[in-house]
Amino acid sequence: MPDQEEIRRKLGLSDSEYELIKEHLRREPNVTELNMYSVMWSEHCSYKHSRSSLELFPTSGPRVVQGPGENAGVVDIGDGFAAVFKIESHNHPSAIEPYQGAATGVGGILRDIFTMGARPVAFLNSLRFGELNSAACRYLFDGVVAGIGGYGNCVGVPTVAGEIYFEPCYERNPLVNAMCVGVMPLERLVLGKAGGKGNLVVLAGSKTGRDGIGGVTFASEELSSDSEKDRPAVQVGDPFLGKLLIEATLEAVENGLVTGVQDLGGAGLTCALTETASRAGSGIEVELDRVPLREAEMPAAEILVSESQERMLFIVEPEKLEPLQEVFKHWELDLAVLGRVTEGREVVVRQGGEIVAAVPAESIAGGAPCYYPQSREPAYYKELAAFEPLTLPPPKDYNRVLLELLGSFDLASKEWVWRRYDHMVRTSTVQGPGGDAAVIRVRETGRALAMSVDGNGRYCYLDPYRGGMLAVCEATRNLSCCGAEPVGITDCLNFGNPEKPEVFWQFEEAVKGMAAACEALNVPVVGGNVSFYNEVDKEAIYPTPVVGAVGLLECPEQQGKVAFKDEGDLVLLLGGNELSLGGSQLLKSACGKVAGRPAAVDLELEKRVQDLSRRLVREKLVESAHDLSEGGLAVALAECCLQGNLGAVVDLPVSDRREDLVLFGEGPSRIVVSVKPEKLAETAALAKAGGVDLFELGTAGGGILKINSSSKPLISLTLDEMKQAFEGVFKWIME
Amino acid sequence: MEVTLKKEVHDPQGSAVENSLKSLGYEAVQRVRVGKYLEVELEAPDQNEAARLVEDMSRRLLSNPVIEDYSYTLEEVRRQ
Amino acid sequence: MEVTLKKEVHDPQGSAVENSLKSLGYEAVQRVRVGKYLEVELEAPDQNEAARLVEDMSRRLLSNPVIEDYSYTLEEVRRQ
Amino acid sequence: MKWGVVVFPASNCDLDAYHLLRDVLGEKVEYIRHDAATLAGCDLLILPGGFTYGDYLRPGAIAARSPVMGAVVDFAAGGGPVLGICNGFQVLTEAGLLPGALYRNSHLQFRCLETYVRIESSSIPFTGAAETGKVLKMPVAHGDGNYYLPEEKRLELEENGQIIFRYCDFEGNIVREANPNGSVDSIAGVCNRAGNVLGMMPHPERAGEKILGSEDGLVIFNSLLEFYGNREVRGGA
Ligand SMILES: Nc1ncnc2c1ncn2[C@@H]1O[C@H](COP(=O)(O)OP(=O)(O)O)[C@@H](O)[C@H]1O
Ligand SMILES: [Mg+2]
Repeated sequence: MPDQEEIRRKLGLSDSEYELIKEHLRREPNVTELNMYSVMWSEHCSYKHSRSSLELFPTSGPRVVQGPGENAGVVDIGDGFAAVFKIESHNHPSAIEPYQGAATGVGGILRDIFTMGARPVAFLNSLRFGELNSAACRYLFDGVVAGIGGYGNCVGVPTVAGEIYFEPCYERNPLVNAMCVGVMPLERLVLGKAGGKGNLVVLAGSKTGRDGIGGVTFASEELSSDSEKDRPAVQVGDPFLGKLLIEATLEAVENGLVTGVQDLGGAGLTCALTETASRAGSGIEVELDRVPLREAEMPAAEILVSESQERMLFIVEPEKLEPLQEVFKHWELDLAVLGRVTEGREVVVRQGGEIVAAVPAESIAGGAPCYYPQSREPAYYKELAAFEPLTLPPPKDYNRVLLELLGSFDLASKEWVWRRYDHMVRTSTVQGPGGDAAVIRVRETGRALAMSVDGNGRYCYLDPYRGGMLAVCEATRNLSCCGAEPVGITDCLNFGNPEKPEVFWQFEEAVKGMAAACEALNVPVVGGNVSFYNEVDKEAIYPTPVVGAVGLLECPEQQGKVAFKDEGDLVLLLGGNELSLGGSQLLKSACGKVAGRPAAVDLELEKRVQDLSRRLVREKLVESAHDLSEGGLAVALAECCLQGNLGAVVDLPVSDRREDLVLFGEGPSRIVVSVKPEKLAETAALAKAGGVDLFELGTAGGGILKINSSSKPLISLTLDEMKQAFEGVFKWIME
Repeated sequence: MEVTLKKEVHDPQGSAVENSLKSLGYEAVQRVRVGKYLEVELEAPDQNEAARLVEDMSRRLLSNPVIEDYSYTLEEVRRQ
Repeated sequence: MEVTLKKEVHDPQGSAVENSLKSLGYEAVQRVRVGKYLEVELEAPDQNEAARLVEDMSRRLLSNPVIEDYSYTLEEVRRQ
Repeated sequence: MKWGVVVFPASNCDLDAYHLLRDVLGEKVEYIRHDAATLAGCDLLILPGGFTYGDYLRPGAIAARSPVMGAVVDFAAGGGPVLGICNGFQVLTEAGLLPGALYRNSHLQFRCLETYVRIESSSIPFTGAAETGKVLKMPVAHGDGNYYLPEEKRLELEENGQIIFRYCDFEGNIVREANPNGSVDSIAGVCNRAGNVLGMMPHPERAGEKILGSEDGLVIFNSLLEFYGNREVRGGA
């Protein structure tokens, strides 16, 4: 038998962590217990490096039913219904097996939603890859997209929105963040709690196998070039089984057959048993011999940490077992009764009649040490921040620049991607991919949910504090452009190794920025996920917080859309004046440079702009609304034209700023709307009352986008020219 | 050439086919695994060179060693 | 057991693999066809009975005669 | 009159068909399970879209062998109307109720988009309320919609008027770019010889409300109501 110390090191437990385990147990742990602690105390499960920072997020509010801590956040959306949502990363598995890595990521986030008793109604995703001129990146990109579609399409949940960016820093460490949104009657909410002494602990779904063993410890280590040898840590998703589990679980919850539900994800059975017991302040006793295995002869530790997909744990009153079995039989699924809830606070595991592990539930689920890592401003920061993009000469040909931006992989139409996702199934998608946010109607209440996912790693790299703020602002602004009131966000924080002070500084700053924006905009964070160690051979990715926002719309017919509508509608620009070319798409695409600082955010203004936007959309004063993001005003106008198949003639607001800054500069709190001429006065009055500046830019119409500055033509492009640039780049490089 | 999921990896296709066969009354069936079958016609001066090529393309494109194994047989179709 | 598309049916997967092999520089490749590979473990008193079973399940479920052909080999794993 | 929506494990457009029939058209409708022995007295049957059994062997293959299919075959043989949508179409071909086979899209990708189809024959109960040549806007969402059957069979279908829908552009021209999956001869839907079993890849149940972008799919349901219900047509179109 290998000595304890070697095992401990292999499992990644530090000496002090080992001491702490002994303290909890008041004795030496055995190998099985060591394995259990190691997976639960991994970064992935214990958030030991991030916990202290995450406390900055506001997590409560009048609508919050369940904040962070459960499988997903729950927000009241009126009429007795709730929205349930969560985002999660699957970066590392996707790096080595893009299809299955992405597919199991989707499957995992799906389980988090129906575990709460909610019917999943939409998927979103946020993806980052290296530049597509590399065959390896194209392979990852294609595989991830196919995997997301492969799982989502099969389970019948529409994939309705997302974002994709391409930067060299993600070349070998792509990001795959999947989000799922569900809806349920409030009273149906079930939690992951193992309450009620004597209740049965029941396992359902797939058999337990060796695949995915050590997944979380694996997920919590930096990728090295030879991590391709870490094979079995990638699993094969089974969306068919996933779909059956949704239906069976929801039927069981609906009929009140279960008192607690927990899905099996990272750290497998260990996590499910200890978390449910710890949340309820109870204990659990189980027999491992009753776990259906895919391979004979798995040692206790392997069974306890296996991450085989498509498994659920239920806490069931004994008299409800039979009806529960009926429901599962109906869906051709088996159940295994593993044991019972006990009075103590210990999770006791037996195999072959012997106790193989006995651990205090709380010590393992919540007892990991909390670290306060060192933080240091990275050397690059001041240098890049000092760069002033306006010291570069302005581009000569603005037509060419606009076409280049529209045709850049970052900004080009992602239709090549989303036509591979079923975004219509469930016939509730009333605004699919392509707009500022997707809109899903909730038939039960007659209302609708808007949703968007946003994050800009470049901004965060150059200024993590502003970058964090900007991500929250953009995600919520996208909802406001659709007319929806943001009711909650979920976030996925993708960073490098937090034990490096420079990385931790980025993390801390970004979280502070996000938290400040959430406070100011009054949006609670109801759940999220942290993915550290996104590094290959010590090179970290850009700090990449991704924000998934969900909003409420009183009525689906009210939704705002990007497209210009009719000839003669007036085009207006609402909001901010703060602009920067720092970290902009222009700087990247035209000069190949990532430098400067993104624009500062005035959170008060941001709030006023969003409030105004919602009001204008809801009261039907505007024909269209579109937020300004990467590529600035020129790109936003082009998008309104392309979606509406209608040109526009506009004049830039008079200013002493450089034209390239006004055309392509990026900054928060800005929205382009179009109105009927007769609605202008009312719109302007509302803007004034709302404390938001309004510029009349020009008129929609014709087949050309003309942008002039004091009548001097800067840009003149036909719809066809823009369309050719905007569409087709992915087909061209990928096929 | 056959590409199959590694033994340790869950094979959802195999399980689905297995269950379906059983429910059609084929009780003799113990286990089914499903993989890919590829027929590659290629020109090579000799068997060794052909084997080298096939090995190479299997590793580079046709299978992902993270979850799959492959095996193949060579067959001479015609001499040039 | 191998299930392949009939010769006269266009095989999009085969063409795709063929093209990507060629673009990776494998110019020796002439043609690729992609099909399914199935491993069915079953209990049967003898080879004849096994063959009968396999034929039967191939026709009833494992292949679609409109577009596919199948072929198989039997291998004895262990005698009961 | 009662509609039945057959639910196989991992059907997923069952809810959508049910919603359209009950909430939009105000019809009586019931789910029928994959292991049911009878069809609970339904007058019209829908085999909805989805990924039955994960489509793991071939799309629709395992579902086509599930217990309820015995009753479906008998129902069809007795002249009962059966509509297979998307995966339902695949199940019907696998079950031998419709000719041909559906396999991998020629570009190998799943496709979810709005398509236009032209009604090639309005002499069957599924299209009777419209004119031949009418163009309908309906979405597709599938990875295996590539319809195939041998040449001589295809001519036979053509002759018998069994080709009901072809993919076309919005003006009704049959052009290659309008074909989303490589189907032979742009075929999007076919019926059996008797005209009481129809399979189609586009989703009429997703094109039944204005807010979803099209109401053209109602033509099919209204045609059936007209033919079998012999009474006034309800709903939007
Ligand atoms: N991976 C994806 N999946 C689905 N939809 C996507 C994806 N990537 C982009 N989209 C959609 O494309 C549109 C434009 O994306 P993006 O450029 O990120 O929006 P924004 O203009 O708000 O910055 C959005 O509607 C988005 O939902
Ligand atoms: Mg946006």
